[in-house]
Amino acid sequence: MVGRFDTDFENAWCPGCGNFGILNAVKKALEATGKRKHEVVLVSGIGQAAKLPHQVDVNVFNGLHGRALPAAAAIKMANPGLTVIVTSGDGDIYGEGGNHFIHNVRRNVDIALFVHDNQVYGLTKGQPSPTSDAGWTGSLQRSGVISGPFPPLAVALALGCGFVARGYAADPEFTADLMLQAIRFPGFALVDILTPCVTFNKKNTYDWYGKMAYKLPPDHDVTDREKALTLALEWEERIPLGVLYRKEKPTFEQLHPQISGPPLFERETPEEAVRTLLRRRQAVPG
Amino acid sequence: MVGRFDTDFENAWCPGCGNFGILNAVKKALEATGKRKHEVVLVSGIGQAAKLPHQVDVNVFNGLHGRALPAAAAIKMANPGLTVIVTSGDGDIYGEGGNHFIHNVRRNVDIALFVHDNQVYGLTKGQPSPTSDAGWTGSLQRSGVISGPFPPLAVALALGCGFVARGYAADPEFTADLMLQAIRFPGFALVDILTPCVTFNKKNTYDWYGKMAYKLPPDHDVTDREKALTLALEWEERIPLGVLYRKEKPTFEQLHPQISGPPLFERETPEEAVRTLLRRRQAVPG
Amino acid sequence: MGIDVNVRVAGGAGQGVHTVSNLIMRMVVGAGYHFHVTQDYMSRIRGGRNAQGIRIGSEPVRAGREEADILLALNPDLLPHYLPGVGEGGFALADVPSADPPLFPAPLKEMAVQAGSPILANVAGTGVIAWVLGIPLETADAVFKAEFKGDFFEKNHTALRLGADWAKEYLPEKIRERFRLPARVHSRPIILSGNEALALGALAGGCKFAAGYPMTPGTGILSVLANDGPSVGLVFEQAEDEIAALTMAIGAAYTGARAIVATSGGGFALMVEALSLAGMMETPVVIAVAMRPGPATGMPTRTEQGDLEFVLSAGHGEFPRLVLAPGSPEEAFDLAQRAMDLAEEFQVPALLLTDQYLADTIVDIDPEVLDVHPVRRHIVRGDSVPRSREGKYLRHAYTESGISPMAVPGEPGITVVVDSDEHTEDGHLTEDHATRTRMVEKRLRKGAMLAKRVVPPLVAGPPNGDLLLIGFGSTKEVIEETRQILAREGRTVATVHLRQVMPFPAEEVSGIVPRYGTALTVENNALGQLARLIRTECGVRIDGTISRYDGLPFTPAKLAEDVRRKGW
Amino acid sequence: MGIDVNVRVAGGAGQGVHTVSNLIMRMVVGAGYHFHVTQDYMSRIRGGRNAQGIRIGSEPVRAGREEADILLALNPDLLPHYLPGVGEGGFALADVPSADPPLFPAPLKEMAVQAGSPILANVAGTGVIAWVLGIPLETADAVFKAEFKGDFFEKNHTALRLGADWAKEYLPEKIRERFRLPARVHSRPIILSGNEALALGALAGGCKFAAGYPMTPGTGILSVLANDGPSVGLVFEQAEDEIAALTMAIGAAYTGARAIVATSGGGFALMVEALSLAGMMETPVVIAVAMRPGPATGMPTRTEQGDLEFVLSAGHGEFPRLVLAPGSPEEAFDLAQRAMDLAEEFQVPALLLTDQYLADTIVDIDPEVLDVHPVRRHIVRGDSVPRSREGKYLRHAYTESGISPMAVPGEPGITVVVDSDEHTEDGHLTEDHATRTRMVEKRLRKGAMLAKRVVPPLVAGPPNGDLLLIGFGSTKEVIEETRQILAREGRTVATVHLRQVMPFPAEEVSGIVPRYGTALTVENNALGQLARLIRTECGVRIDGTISRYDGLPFTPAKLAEDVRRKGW
Ligand SMILES: Cc1ncc(C[n+]2csc(CCOP(=O)(O)OP(=O)(O)O)c2C)c(N)n1
Ligand SMILES: Cc1ncc(C[n+]2csc(CCOP(=O)(O)OP(=O)(O)O)c2C)c(N)n1
Ligand code: SF4
Ligand code: SF4
Ligand SMILES: [Mg+2]
Ligand SMILES: [Mg+2]
Repeated sequence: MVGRFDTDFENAWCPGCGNFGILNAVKKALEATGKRKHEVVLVSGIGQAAKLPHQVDVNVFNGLHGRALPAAAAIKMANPGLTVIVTSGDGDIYGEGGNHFIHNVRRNVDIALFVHDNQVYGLTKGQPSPTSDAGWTGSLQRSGVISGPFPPLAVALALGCGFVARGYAADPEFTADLMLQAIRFPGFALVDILTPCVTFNKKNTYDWYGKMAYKLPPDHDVTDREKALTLALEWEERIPLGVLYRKEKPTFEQLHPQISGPPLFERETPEEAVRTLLRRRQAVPG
Repeated sequence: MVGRFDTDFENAWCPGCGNFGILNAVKKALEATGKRKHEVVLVSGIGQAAKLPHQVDVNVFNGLHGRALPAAAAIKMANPGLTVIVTSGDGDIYGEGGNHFIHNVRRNVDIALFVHDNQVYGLTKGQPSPTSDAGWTGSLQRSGVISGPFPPLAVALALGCGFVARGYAADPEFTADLMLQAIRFPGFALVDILTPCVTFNKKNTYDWYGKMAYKLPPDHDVTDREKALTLALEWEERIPLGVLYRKEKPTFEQLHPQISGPPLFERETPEEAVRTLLRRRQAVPG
Repeated sequence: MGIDVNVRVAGGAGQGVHTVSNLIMRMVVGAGYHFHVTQDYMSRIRGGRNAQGIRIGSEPVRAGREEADILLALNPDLLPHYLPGVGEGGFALADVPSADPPLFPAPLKEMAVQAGSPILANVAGTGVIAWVLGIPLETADAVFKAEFKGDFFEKNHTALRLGADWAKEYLPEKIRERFRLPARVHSRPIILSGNEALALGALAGGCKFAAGYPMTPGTGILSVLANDGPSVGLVFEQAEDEIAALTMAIGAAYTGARAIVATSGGGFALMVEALSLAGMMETPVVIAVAMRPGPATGMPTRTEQGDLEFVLSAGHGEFPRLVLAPGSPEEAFDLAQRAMDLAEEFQVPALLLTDQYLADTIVDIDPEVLDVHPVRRHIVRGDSVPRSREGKYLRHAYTESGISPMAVPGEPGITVVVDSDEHTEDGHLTEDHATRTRMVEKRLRKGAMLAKRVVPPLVAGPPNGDLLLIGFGSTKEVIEETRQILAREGRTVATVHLRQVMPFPAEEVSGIVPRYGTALTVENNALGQLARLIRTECGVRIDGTISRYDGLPFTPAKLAEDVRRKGW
Repeated sequence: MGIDVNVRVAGGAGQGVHTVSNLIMRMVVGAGYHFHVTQDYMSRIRGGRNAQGIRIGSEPVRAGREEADILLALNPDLLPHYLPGVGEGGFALADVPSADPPLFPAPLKEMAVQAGSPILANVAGTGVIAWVLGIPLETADAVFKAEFKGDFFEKNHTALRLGADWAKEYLPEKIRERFRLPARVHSRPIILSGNEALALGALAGGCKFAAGYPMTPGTGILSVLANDGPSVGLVFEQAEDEIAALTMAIGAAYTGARAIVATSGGGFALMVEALSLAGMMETPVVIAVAMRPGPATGMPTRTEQGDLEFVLSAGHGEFPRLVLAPGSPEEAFDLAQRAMDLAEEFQVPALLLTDQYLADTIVDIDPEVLDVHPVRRHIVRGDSVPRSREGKYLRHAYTESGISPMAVPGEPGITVVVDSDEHTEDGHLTEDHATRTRMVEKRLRKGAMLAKRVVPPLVAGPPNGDLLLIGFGSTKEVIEETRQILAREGRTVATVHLRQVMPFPAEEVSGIVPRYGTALTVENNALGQLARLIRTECGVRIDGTISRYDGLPFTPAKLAEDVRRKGW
């Protein structure tokens, strides 16, 4: 079956990589939005995950390692009619791009962020990422990771993120649904997706995630931030999947006084408006 | 009275600035440690706050805007015998330096971080900082800050920080005590210090902080992380001061297999050890 | 030469130096004169040593002067520093109990208190100067009226007059005789700093998106964009850091919005990776770099031209860029428009290289002489979007010029794909070596095309002679005035002012240099970076460099003296 | 010429290309021969098109060759790409049902299965090649023994022999006759890549702290530091980003630890601000930049020399730096020690400029010929810490050389103060203009001193003649072999290999260039950056540049061909 968003761009992921499930989910979610390809922009950084946009027939901005979010936020500010989705890796978003992560959660531009969280730097061959479990032995930390793991969902919640969810690459249906909700959510929406790197992460495998992960019960109260924080910090014994928290608030675009109106590239610059700005600087008042 | 750590370096802060109280507290805390000046390093970035180290007669590393933490962490790794303290601004640490903040909390090197949190970029004349209250009108956001504030204590807690406290510049005794605890805490210790910028922040004034701030009761359980998180997010109605959370865990230096031993600059490089490394690459085994 | 009076107002940060200079500027213009303001301030909010030089002339003034004719020291403690800078026949004012000429003790605080507020000492001082210059006080009243209401207007009004009255009573009439500006009719000029002019030029050039992280002396550009931009539909956002700022601008530019960032050397250092991204993605974006003395934090509020070579080769990999270097607020306005336009036409990053001196230079300008060019867009839409045989839009289609028609996301029926990796014509990443080669060549062809559109250097003086002074950017007017000084001394001296340094106007400069006995560069840096650049680009040897690297700008008299002293 | 056999092993990522090449390297050395490995791989973990060229010689081999004598295609799908690269008289192997010479169908999978594991097809292929070369299999066994235990050792052992047996039975004897390496006694060389050599050189140079963020092709340096560093007391930490990496190194260096970071162009772009900090604080620090094709992400696993100008002028403001450009693993080992030493002696940042080609080049080296210099420290302690009249230690004391004695924090009785702002001798920030001037001059004096210690270029060939080829860094050996090719053709050709590009050995190069009819630079970039640099530094004109910018390194035969084709 050829889907609406399929491309024939060669896929370079390892067989069995969790990224396939995520790609699958992204396409399903896009189908469900009913959007046409020219209305969607996929933005990514650099990494194995960050190659995903090339596999989807939409607008693509595949930028620098760690810098997907500022590009995506600005794309949305400049043309709010576009559906802007960032799909990139844990190293990309939480490591190199950590500062943009925290400040874009705060900024609350209406974009959806899907993080392929394989707890490793895949493309550069197996170094620990910010989400690597302490003690895990990556290729540059032979004696085991010392730093405590970066808990993305908890940090997002602390920062006031309005939509915080966790998906799982091995369950594309479920994850696609989370993605769809994130895309529809007005504001910054995070879906961190557990995804096995079959080549470099021999700890957090399909088996491991399979044993650890559980879906939040239907009666989970998504408006309870404290509960969500507690859930977000669950990791040692089990890992919750689903929407941990959801609460709407005005988006950046709604609050920013200059964003409503035509997209920026369509705005004119009347010579008279410029002359007015100049004249406003008149030396002698009156 | 000339204190042990006083210098005659000209002070350039505005009269009434909260930074004076913090400077006062820093010196008190240093006195209390019993350390001598050559044993202490004050590290900062750039900003009004970041000029503090020049006012204290200890070793000083006054680096780039936003980059105090990586320098400080490495100083400690390289010579764990030094007492390393970062004292810098909210823009410096949470804005430009945000990525280092989150990852150094995780790293848990034994350093103390004092953030002069005046909710504004003072030195560059009044732009909003990450901690500025939403709606506040800084010099580059005339229509009011849109992004939600960065809650430093909550983020630190989410990241597993072992010592999380809030001080107040107008109460140097109290703040000095928090600082002393932070310096003595084995691991990364954060003291965020409310401090009025009398020139550019006309919202978060001595009056305002005076009304909002309250000291945590003596029976506050500093080992309760969930409680601490709830407290850390308190801001709209009142603002808790004191140690919100305290829990020891092994430091980076303790966990890193190469740090114990003499400071790095004293380590020798025997030619034979180098030759051994070369010979280990022998083409033909055996 | 007509009128040339240099007023210096000195005080601690927070003492109202800027208010004085602002009032004098306006009163001087109201009296039909021109001025040039140089700002010299410290990196602090209170105290210290700040000064503004307001040089007043009957003709447009475009450079400062080292010695002051009139000094107003708002803080008497600063007298040891500034009094020696008062020139022959000049005088100084400060609130001291008693003094000997050229210093006059003016009871500024007392007058301020009498006017109703001790903080108005600066306004009283302004009144003294206004009396000396013989300029009408009414312009200042209009300023007060525009800015203050009720009570405070009254107090300012009074303080100003108390100053003037005191001057009339206590200052020797010969001072007034010496400095009085004869009556003239005034036009209606505007007041513009280098930073303002640049930002307004960007807006005139159709800029619709700006992101920035404050950094002196670039912050002033951001302020104007943030405050004036909305009226022409610009969206401004303060970024979390400089990396984000430029990346945001690139994101916005990808959607077709003309975008700018502004910073100083240290902030630009953080943008270097993203600059390379713009080169690779062929995204138009404008970057204003206002230099200050480095390395590192250096001297945050002072001036230098030390980042020239850095800016020319910043970014990993090879890609074309445009680097313009305005020499005055007028040129900043003009070149910012050009940067906006050419960046989009050629789909390259365009840099505007200024420095603290130009950024903070304030002059009066007749707004009608400023060219506002209609904004020509270079984006394809609808039917003019070219498609490949398979119906695809190729963002990086090979063309003879190297410029591929640029469509933007949202265009029905097509997708716009851009990548930081090497890519095929459709924007998707590739590791094919032949494609790599073609793409490198395509990008570099744009550089060659861009070279054909170089802004030629401005040459002044005789077509050949014994001395040539070459500068770029902010030194323009100082060098020009220096030329006039030296010419008056009988030297055949010419000047070259470079408004563009990349692509470099190699042909023009190569043709000019050999026509003079000695060719010198004049550079606000220590290493003679422009001289090196000319050597690289033109293969001609520069005989020497006059350098200044103490954080201050050149001034004409001193520069002329440097030329003489070195025996050139 | 002695033996010269070029083996190419091609396959998808994950198919074990590296294993084959590793086994062949070792067996070849075991047989008393030398080799040079060139690595050519894609930016992916599985599949795609990777190849390693193992060029074998009876003398030390120092460059690759374009055509293969022996091709082993682990993935037959890659044959269309690699088969045309098999030269005259060469042959190829792949697991195809049938084929015509020069391709031979080898049932690699079948043999692997027979040996006990289908993944050992590569080892079976290695056996085939070993038989052709006539080299003993025992070396490979020793490798297996060192790496695998029990069962898997057996399987490897068997697969290798099955390959050799198959070859003996099915390959024409004349192939073996052609490629057999006559028996030789072997020495005990080590195997070293450019990256390894650089990292080990740094360790030999006393490096005790390393921080880094992975980035191809610089990651290999970090791996060695992380894995081998501990045995000489080095602390390694993976940083959150490149900004942190260099800032950490500077922090460690402030405490007196010799420190290094390693990255590629894009990561270096992020370090530029901190580089300037090191310049200002006068902190010794070493930065290894392994270039790859840009701009932006470019071609992450390929080679280019496109960052030369960028590295030379990176960082805002003016400060001295050392930039060394090793041309081989031996030079990398040597120059890394030098960088460590001079960085500390002069208190400047020192850069080691390599590229993917050199980083991934692997050769055999006699470890005893590598110089390991004793580490000379330049830090003052105890009584040798100079103090001012007031008993203060002045971190930036003015000295004639510009170098101030460096003490470190923790030294009893003193404090060590460093600042990113301009500062007084004691390290505290200042805005004084006279101090600024003196500090600029102090820093630049170090640059002048550093220039006196320049590593001279290596010159080979006749002292004058018709052609001069000039290169820097990784092109060294390719240019050298090209010279030999051209010399054999009767041309009087010489070469200049620059091991240092800043301070530039201007005197040496200026003296050499005019002695040849034509002077060309050979550069793995498109813009001829070295030619520009020579023009700037020496004022001499370079007649042309041979460029390659498709992501691949030069090879001698092709380079010679380029020279001929352009009629030089
Ligand atoms: C500035 C910069 N630093 C480093 C790199 C090298 N790099 C490319 S991808 C990557 C890590 C990717 O990890 P992650 O984002 O988790 O993606 P994954 O490959 O695991 O999907 C790194 C370090 C780069 N491209 N740019
Ligand atoms: C890379 C860089 N960007 C920007 C600046 C300009 N800058 C100096 S201090 C500062 C903000 C300081 O704010 P904060 O840290 O809150 O300190 P405060 O002055 O409020 O104490 C900025 C933006 C800089 N020095 N370097
Ligand atoms: S290396 Fe890991 S993340 Fe990358 S494609 Fe392979 S399995 Fe997936
Ligand atoms: S500007 Fe604000 S933070 Fe800076 S010294 Fe003044 S009061 Fe303090
Ligand atoms: Mg990952
Ligand atoms: Mg602040």
